[in-house]
Amino acid sequence: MRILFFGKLKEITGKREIKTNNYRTLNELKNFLFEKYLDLKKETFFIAVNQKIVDKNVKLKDNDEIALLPPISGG
Amino acid sequence: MRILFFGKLKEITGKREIKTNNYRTLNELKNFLFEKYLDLKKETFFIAVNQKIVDKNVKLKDNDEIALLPPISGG
Amino acid sequence: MKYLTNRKITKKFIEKILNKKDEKAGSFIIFTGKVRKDAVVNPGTRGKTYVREIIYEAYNKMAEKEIESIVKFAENKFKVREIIVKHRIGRVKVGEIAFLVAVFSEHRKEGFSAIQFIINKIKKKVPIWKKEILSNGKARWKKGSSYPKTPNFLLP
Amino acid sequence: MKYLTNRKITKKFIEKILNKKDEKAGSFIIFTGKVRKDAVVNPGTRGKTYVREIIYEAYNKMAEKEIESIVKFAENKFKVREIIVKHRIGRVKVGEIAFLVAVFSEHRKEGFSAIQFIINKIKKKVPIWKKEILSNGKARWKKGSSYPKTPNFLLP
Repeated sequence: MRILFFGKLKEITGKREIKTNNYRTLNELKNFLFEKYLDLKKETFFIAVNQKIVDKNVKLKDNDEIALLPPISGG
Repeated sequence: MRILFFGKLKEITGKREIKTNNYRTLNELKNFLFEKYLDLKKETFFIAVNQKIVDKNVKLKDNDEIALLPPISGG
Repeated sequence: MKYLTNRKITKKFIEKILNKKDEKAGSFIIFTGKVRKDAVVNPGTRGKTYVREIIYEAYNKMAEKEIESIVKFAENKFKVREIIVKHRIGRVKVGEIAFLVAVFSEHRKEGFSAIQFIINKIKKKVPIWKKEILSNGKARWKKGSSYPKTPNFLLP
Repeated sequence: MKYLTNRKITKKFIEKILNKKDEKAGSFIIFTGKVRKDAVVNPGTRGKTYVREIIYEAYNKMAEKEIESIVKFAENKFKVREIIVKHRIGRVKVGEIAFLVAVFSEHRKEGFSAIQFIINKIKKKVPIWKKEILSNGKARWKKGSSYPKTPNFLLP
């Protein structure tokens, strides 16, 4: 699966995208990300799986596209 | 004073404007107009004196400009 | 005349508005009212007739005063940077612009509040009338909507 | 991409919209959001700095989907004839257009309801972010406004 980072989060992780298949649920992935990028913990963001916002601990599949999105400031 | 007619009222009176100084109050003028142009009675309109809407039986002065205005359909 | 015009409201005119530079104006809204090709069903005639054009008539002197007072009132009531109003008089064909209002403001909320206020007030208060010319050559005054409290009865 | 563009939204583009013929559209409204030269007070620095330009970043695939669903929803909810949306990505200078929405409709009331609905929804739901570049060369992400219910806490 692909993990995409946007806005300020991209500056925290230093990456636009990482690829991984080791995590089966959203919480597992988040624990990994919080450990790897400590500063992420201070940020508020929401998560989209395959371009849909999710707010449950969904299962993750190999070809999923997961995106960490800071609060929106478009328009 | 000048009496101006607009929109459909102009077609009823056949005139854009008439000049007269024989009437001292708005009601006097209206009685004259209703007698002279019978069809005016069937019409709904409001009256502006010197470009201000009036709805009282105001006194009229020689250099007043009185306008008979059909309901508005601009914009 | 500042607001009424018997000349066509052209794209060039709108471009001139678009070219205005105002670094503090985050929002620019423009409304154009155009003559619609309305279908008109005539009792008695088989076919349908359509609006071909509209002739606008105004009590110019009073209309200019009324629009000016509405614009001034809106400038105080809403925090906007610039208001532009143009209303056509004379013959306006289907598809042509009869009425234009543009508002520059810092933020869009004030812009939208102001522009709607201005349009509604002009439609209600400014002495302008529409005469529809139909495809069958006939003409009819559009029924107006706004009446003062005591229109034409003999006043007390 | 249908709605996002990294090319300047030019007057020519707006003219193309203005040239659209629609004899049933009595109302045409266009909103443009521009980059404002906002003053930015930096604690500690004596002088004032200003916004020089804004870099817009979007999650393109999701943003296009979200805008499409908002436009479709608006087309059903409001009786409008055509909706046009353009949002810039990339570098947009002060005074340049970052966001454009245009609505053709028979009557102005539906047009104003629809255009405000669309603008508000896009600002709330579409994954786009602003990075302000200041006159002193510094950059800062604009604080976003919309948060989902349970943002980044460990979910149940």
